[in-house]
Amino acid sequence: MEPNQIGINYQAILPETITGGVAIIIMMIDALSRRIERRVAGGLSLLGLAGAAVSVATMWGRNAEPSFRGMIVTDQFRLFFALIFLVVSFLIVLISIRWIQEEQLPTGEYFALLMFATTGMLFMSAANDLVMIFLGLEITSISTYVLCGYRRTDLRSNESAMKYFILGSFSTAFLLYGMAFVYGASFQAGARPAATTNLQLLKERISSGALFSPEMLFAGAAMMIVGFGFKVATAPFHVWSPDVYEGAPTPVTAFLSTGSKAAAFAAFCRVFILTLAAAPIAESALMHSIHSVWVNALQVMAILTMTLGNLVAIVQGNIKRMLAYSSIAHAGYALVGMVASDWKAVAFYLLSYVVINIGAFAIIEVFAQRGDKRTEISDYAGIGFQSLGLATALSLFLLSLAGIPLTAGFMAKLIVFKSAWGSGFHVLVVIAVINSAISWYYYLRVIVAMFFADQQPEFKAPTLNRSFAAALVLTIIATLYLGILPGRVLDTLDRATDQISRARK
Amino acid sequence: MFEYPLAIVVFSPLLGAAVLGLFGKRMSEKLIGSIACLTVAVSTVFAFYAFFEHRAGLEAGQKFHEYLFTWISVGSFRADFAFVLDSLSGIYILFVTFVAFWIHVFATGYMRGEDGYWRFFAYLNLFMFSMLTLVVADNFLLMFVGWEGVGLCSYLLIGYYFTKDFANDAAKKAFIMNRVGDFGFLLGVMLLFWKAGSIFYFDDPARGIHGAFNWAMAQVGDPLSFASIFAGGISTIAVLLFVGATGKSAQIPLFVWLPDAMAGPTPVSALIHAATMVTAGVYMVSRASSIYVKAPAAMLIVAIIGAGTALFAATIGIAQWDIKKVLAYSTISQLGYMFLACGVGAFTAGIFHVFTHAFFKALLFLGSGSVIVGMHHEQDMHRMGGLKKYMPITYRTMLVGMLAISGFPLFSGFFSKDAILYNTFATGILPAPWPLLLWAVGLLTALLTAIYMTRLIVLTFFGDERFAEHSHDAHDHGGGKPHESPPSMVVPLVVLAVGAALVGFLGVPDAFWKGANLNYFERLVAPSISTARESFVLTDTIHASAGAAEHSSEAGEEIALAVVSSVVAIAGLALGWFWFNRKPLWQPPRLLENKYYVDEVYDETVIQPVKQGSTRLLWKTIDVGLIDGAVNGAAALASRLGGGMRYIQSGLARSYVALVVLGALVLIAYFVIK
Amino acid sequence: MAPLTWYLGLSALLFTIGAVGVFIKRNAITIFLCIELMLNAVNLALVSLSSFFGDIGGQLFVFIVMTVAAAEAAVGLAIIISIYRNRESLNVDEVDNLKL
Amino acid sequence: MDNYLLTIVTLLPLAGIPLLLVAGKSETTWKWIALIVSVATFLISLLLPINFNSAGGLQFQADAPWISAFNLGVRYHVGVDGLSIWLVLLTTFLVPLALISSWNSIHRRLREFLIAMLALETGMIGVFVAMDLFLFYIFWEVMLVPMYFLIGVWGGERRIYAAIKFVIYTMIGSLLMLAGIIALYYLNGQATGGRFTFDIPTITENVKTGALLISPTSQSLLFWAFALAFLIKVPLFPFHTWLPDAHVEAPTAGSVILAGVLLKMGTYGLMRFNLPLFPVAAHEWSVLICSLAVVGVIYGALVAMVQPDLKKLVAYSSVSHLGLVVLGIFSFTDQGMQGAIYQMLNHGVSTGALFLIVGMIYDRRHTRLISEFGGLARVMPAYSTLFLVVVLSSIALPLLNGFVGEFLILVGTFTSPVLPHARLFASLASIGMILSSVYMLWMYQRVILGEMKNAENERLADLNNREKLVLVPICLLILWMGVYPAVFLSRSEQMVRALRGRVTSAVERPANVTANNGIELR
Amino acid sequence: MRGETILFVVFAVLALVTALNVLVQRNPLYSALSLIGTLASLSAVYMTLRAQFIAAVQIVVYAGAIMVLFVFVIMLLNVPKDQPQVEKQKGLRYLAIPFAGLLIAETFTVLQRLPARSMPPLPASGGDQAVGTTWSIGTALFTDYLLPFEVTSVLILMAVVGAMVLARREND
Repeated sequence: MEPNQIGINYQAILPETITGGVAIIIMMIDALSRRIERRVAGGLSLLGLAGAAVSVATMWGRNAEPSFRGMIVTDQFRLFFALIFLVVSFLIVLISIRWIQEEQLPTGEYFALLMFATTGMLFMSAANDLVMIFLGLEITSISTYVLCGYRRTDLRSNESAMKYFILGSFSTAFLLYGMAFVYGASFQAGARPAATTNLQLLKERISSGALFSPEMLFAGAAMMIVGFGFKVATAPFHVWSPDVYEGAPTPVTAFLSTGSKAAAFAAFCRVFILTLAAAPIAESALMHSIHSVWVNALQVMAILTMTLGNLVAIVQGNIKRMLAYSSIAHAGYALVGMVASDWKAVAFYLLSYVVINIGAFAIIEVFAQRGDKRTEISDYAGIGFQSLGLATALSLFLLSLAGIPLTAGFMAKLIVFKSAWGSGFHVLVVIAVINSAISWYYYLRVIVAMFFADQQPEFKAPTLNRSFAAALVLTIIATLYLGILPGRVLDTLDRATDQISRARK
Repeated sequence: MFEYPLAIVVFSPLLGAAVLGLFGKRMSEKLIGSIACLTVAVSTVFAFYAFFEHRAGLEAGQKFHEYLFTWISVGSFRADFAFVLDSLSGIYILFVTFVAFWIHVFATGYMRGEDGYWRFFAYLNLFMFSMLTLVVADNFLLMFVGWEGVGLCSYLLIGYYFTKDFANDAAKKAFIMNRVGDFGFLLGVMLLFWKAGSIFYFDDPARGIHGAFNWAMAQVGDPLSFASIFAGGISTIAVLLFVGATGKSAQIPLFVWLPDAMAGPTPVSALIHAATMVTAGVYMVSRASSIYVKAPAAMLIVAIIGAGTALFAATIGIAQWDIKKVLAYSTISQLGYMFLACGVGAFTAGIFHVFTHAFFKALLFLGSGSVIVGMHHEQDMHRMGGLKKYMPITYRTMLVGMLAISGFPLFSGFFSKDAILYNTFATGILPAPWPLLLWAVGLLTALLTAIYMTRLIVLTFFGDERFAEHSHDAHDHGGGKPHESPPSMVVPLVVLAVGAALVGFLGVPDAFWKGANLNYFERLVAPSISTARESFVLTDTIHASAGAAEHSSEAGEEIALAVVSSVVAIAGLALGWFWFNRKPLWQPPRLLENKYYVDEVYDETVIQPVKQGSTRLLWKTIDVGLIDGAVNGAAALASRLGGGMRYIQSGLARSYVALVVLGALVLIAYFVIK
Repeated sequence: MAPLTWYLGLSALLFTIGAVGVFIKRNAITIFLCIELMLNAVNLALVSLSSFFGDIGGQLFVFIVMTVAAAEAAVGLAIIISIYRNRESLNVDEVDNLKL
Repeated sequence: MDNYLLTIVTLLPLAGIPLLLVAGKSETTWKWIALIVSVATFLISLLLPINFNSAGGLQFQADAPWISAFNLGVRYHVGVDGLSIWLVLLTTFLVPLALISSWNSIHRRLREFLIAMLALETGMIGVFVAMDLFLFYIFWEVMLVPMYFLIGVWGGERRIYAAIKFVIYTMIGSLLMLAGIIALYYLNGQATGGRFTFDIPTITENVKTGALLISPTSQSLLFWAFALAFLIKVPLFPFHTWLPDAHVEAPTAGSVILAGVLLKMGTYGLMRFNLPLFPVAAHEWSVLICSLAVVGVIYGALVAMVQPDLKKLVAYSSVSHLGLVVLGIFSFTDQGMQGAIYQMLNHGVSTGALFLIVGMIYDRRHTRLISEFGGLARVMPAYSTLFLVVVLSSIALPLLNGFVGEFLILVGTFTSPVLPHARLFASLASIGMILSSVYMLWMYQRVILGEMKNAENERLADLNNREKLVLVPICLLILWMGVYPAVFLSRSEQMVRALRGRVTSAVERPANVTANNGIELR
Repeated sequence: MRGETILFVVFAVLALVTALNVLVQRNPLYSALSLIGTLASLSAVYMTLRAQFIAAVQIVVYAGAIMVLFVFVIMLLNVPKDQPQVEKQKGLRYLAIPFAGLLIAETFTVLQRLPARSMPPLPASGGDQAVGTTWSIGTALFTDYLLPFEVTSVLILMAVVGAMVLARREND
């Protein structure tokens, strides 16, 4: 068989190749020179991520191209999400360079795993087949299991890794079972192939209405929601996240709450919005039915997620845990966008969210000091004016998470709510809005502690290195840029296409 | 000659007030006094100028407008800063400026050496500005400016001794009571605007203004019924305006502030709380006579309140020991008389009484002030007596005032009071029992008036020198014998005494001399006063057109009634003379001495409930407890919910797994069953 | 030849047993074994569907799942080892410092 | 120039922030920078009323596309009309005064304080000039942050509680408004065939022409989505409990701004959005809102009467006064609405001044309890005099500013042809005038008059020149606005007439109301 | 074909029993051994499905490699038997029955509605190219599933790195 028949297209997997390759190179340098310099590892990672970003950028504007026999597809959906992931990893690398030295943890493996995770995430957004989604998800998950337990001697880190691992693989089993059901449902006698895990084919088959078993499709979809819902941490599948986020090393928490969440959303959107969603007209009753069912389910989950996240965040004393609940709530807002079946809104939401959240976690990381010692909100009492710059930046991020206008958080919420309202989910929007109001309370609590409470004598303002400062500046700029001048990004997104329906195997 | 004489009349005192207020602190007392008196003198001169310049026109009922600028103009609502001169406002500015000038002169002496001398005259000048604005305003809103302005100045002047709590309380009470009345006044104005579309009195084609009075004249009058008051028509307007008058003119039920207002310096009492401000209510009702004549129910209310207040206050007056309090209740009582006149349709008689009252009551107050100064700031009549020989001029002038207020024949009060009593008796607008009843009340009041005034004179100037019994405190102005007051105080007394004796002759009833037009006052004011509609014919002397045939019999009746009231007045004087010469310290009934406990009743039924209710119910219970409780409760509920939900997070991986399974089960069930 | 339903039924039963095992067993390794059981249940479903449909895709999927299971096993056991080093215990109920 | 004027006025205060950041370590320099910037803003903003055309509508407009993606159609559109022009002026007038007043009372974090004040000024001006719903919302929210910090960092004992309460209260309302904004955006887009926009004049025009005809039910929902935000801000009874706390805890400058400007945003919003956009609903709910307003007038006054704390007293008096403003707005008459606008300014000036006055005494004695004072007139005559002027203004003495506003509101309400029970409302609201004199004079008496009972007050210094510089202009303004209001009223006349016309014509269009046609929320 | 059915039934029962035994055993070692039994039974079941390759891999990779790893770790850690068995939230075990019941009920509801389907006949060209043979797997693996196959290598590499970094001793 000729290569082009197999659909080999190396350029299509160039970003993944670069990040994966960088991971391998780092490992090799580490192995050969016994100990890799953190700057080298970090620098290589940044270089790799930048290279990947460039390759993603060069792919922009091309029509949807499935490659590798439809295993992946290069559409703007993929590329936009890929950029989000690359941004996440870039920032995480920047904030990790300081941290990894301070904690004196193995350097090479850390960056390598981070790059592997990035590779997995990139595959998740590129995937056009359930197999690829599963693989990407597993690469990301397994590397993050390890990263959670990266501070091996720390009990909290251990616990975090174990819980994440048990619950993660458990939910993966559900996801897989769901995929199996969908595969089973997709059978069409006499067709080539007879049954499929390819998303485009699935969509066509569901649209045509001739399925082996609609029931299996529904059950499979439900189980996939369990799996994806777990990864994005929506109620009631969110339970792992507060514990894991709290226990994991802070940069890893940042990565978990942004990168792996965004990747899961990418896959979630790919499967549900792009595959299982009905166009307004000319679709089979089956498609309409599955669409409305999952939308209803997600609607309930979104409400549960937002409400639970926000309410429980109110009573938290640990800032990482509070932000964990906050990120649950944010998953809820993003779900609102999913309910509206508008992946662009979700994508913009995630882009804004990851930037802000990484910024917030970055600062929490420096404040936490070695071994995550100072992560209670009470530790933040009065540090606002002792470390004015960092505290102001943290305030900015928190307010942005709360949704103050002129920052990314507001634009993100606006776009999502607008989208949902436009699709007729008025009650959902109102509930989301009330939730936003509640969320102000706990974000403000941190600001209250930092600025309004009495100062702490023993607090020493942390020193920053250049890479960290760069990360901070980037996140601040991005937060404001997306809030004040979101036009370019939104325009790009607005014109972006997901040509899954046009792409053919 | 002068295009804006009224403006000069009004603004001259304002200028004085501004100068004194801004720079007075650094001025000498002499300069301050001069500025204050001069500005009022200017007002007085221009008031006379304006009046006599237009006298013929005024007598003919013409109105002279002075437009300064448009104050508020929104939509159809318009209120100008503009003045109007007609015979009513003309006569008012005459005696207001004249009396005020002499009171200012008196005050320069009386207030000598007081802290804040400049402040006092600044306020006094400001008061003049407000009062004159009130009088010459050409619309109700500008009148309200003066109306509130005099209230403010009254507040400031009552509270002049601001370190004294009773003075502050009195000041506040005065202002708030007035505000209660203003509430009615404003509603009346608004209702008038709603119905008439204008708050101007008269048409002024030059400005394209339609007057509310012309609207009122064109209305069919309301019937004399209780319901008409609440019908939202012209009767309602009249009653609401009258509520304002009860506040300003201290009528039942809002009269309680006036006796307390005596906490201010005596010239203030003379000027504001006797001669001018308190008569503003009468002025306003007379001004709005076009409205009242269409509202018989309101008229009846005015009459009843007036007569009731007259009697009520007179009974209290008998039992007071503070010399100024006696005069204060006397003022309330006399104001009641004036309203009685208005209520029976005899607006001119009411205004005439205002006019004469201004002289004799100012005189009496200034006299009392002279006594107080002479007695080294003693006001209690328990400690007076026998002052005749120490203060001869004061004694004589006050005697004139006493005779005038008691209605001793041929003194000014005799004519004005007589006009009221006669018109009450003869009014044709009230149904049967009322004229007689009101007349009887008026007569009884006249008797009481004579008695308590005699009591005042006797207790002060006759009998034993009781002040010797009480040794003054050493620091109290040095003590010593009573003495006559300085010329700056005595001269005004004399001037006013002359006035009090003679001004009554401006309004001698025509009936006294067959065919003569004796009642100049009547003829002057009448064109500014509205006449009633046909079915509402007044049988008083306002109507020259009432018919010659009836005239002779009415004239006889009028003379007879005059004789009756003269007899009553003299009887009262005699009674008082004999009784109080024998028992100067006769203990009056406690009920009267304590003013029927009205203050206490108000305190118990209004003030305390409002205060306690606001504190306990509104603030502590509703605001803090209920509303804030709900707010904080919602917050607490949120965190309690959060606190409850956090127990989902038990920390046990296995329970998380179970929860995931549960979620999956529900989800699958929904998807399968859907 | 047993019908497809039987195979899928067996798969469902095994999956259920695995799922239940995860939340009733306390030994971390046993829990892990149960997860492996669940994966095998999925594999069974995929293989049976693949065979009955005559489509090789399912079996390829199984092939991938097995690889993933192997990788997961390696990492999972490493986690268990590292946690055992710190705690000297494999009981997951004792690992509940992070909560609420 | 005219196009940039508003932008300059809006952003100039913000330009002071970088200056402050690079201005070295001298506190005096910082203060002067902030003061000069704010005074410059005020002076420039004076050009607005000078060049304002009373007959014209929206003026000094600047309009540029901002975000067009996602059909958002967000524009940077600013402009002033008769409603907002004076509120802008009020803001630029009060901020310098607030800065001067706190010249020596901020002892820590001065630079940050000044930054917060300047940022706040930009936010407030922005709210009034924004002519795009999106832009409006941005300013509306962003302004919260500096205010939050002002209360939280420089506030009193319970500042944290007050600050959080302030923000959360406001947030609940404004986020619902966000939902309302989105809904309106969609309705307008649907009605105009996909021309999605947030532009306020455009949407208002569409409502007026009938191009955007919203069904009564939907109008009611949207009306409340907007109204709740505004009524909380006003604050109308029973949404007022954040106010006493915020006022009491805020530093003087914060209280001045809070009372002087922030509360006006609520009433401004009602007039800018609720009336013109949802006239039928506004009419339908007017009885409820007016009832609450009247309750607020009386209730606020009664509760103010018994407050032991000066600031709380003033805070509750604001509840009372603002209730009157709301009443005026919902009277749907020229007089009522003009009066409401005027009363907004009056309240800004008078209550701002009251807070300044309380602040001055607080700076000296560090207490605000009325019972701590008494007899100050003897040692502080100038203070007492200016205080009295402000008190009188607050109790609406004629020839002072308060009267014009209150009377217009009352007369407008009384004569309203469309508001049900108008007479009753006006009569009840008039009681507020009695009560205001009760609590104000009582307070004045207890603080200023009487014997000096507390020895600590013996040596209190009278006002210094700086403080006089703050209060005298205010008192002059009070007098000017009371004697010659035409300057102010004439500029808002055209706008009010148009607004009243919109409401009344919509109400009198019964066919539309009864037929229940118009766009529904989906 | 009856023979295959019998085989299926036998091994299905065996798989179920051993699977349940995984839960019943308290010692993880026995659980692991029991699971190996399950895996082997499933391998046999795969044979009945004509999935020879998968059946082989099941034995070689799963039972052979993965489970050995498990057993190895269990032996390595050598958890003392007398460790106190802490059990929090005892109620969880009572959820087992209802949850299991519900899950089974739900899946069986779905399965019960499946259309009947019999295994397709072997292609005429010969059994060695039928679905499930090594040929078919290999062909698909290097055509359709080329990318997943390659990506798997990344996964494995990463797992190695991860396992190494976690499991090695501190002083490394």
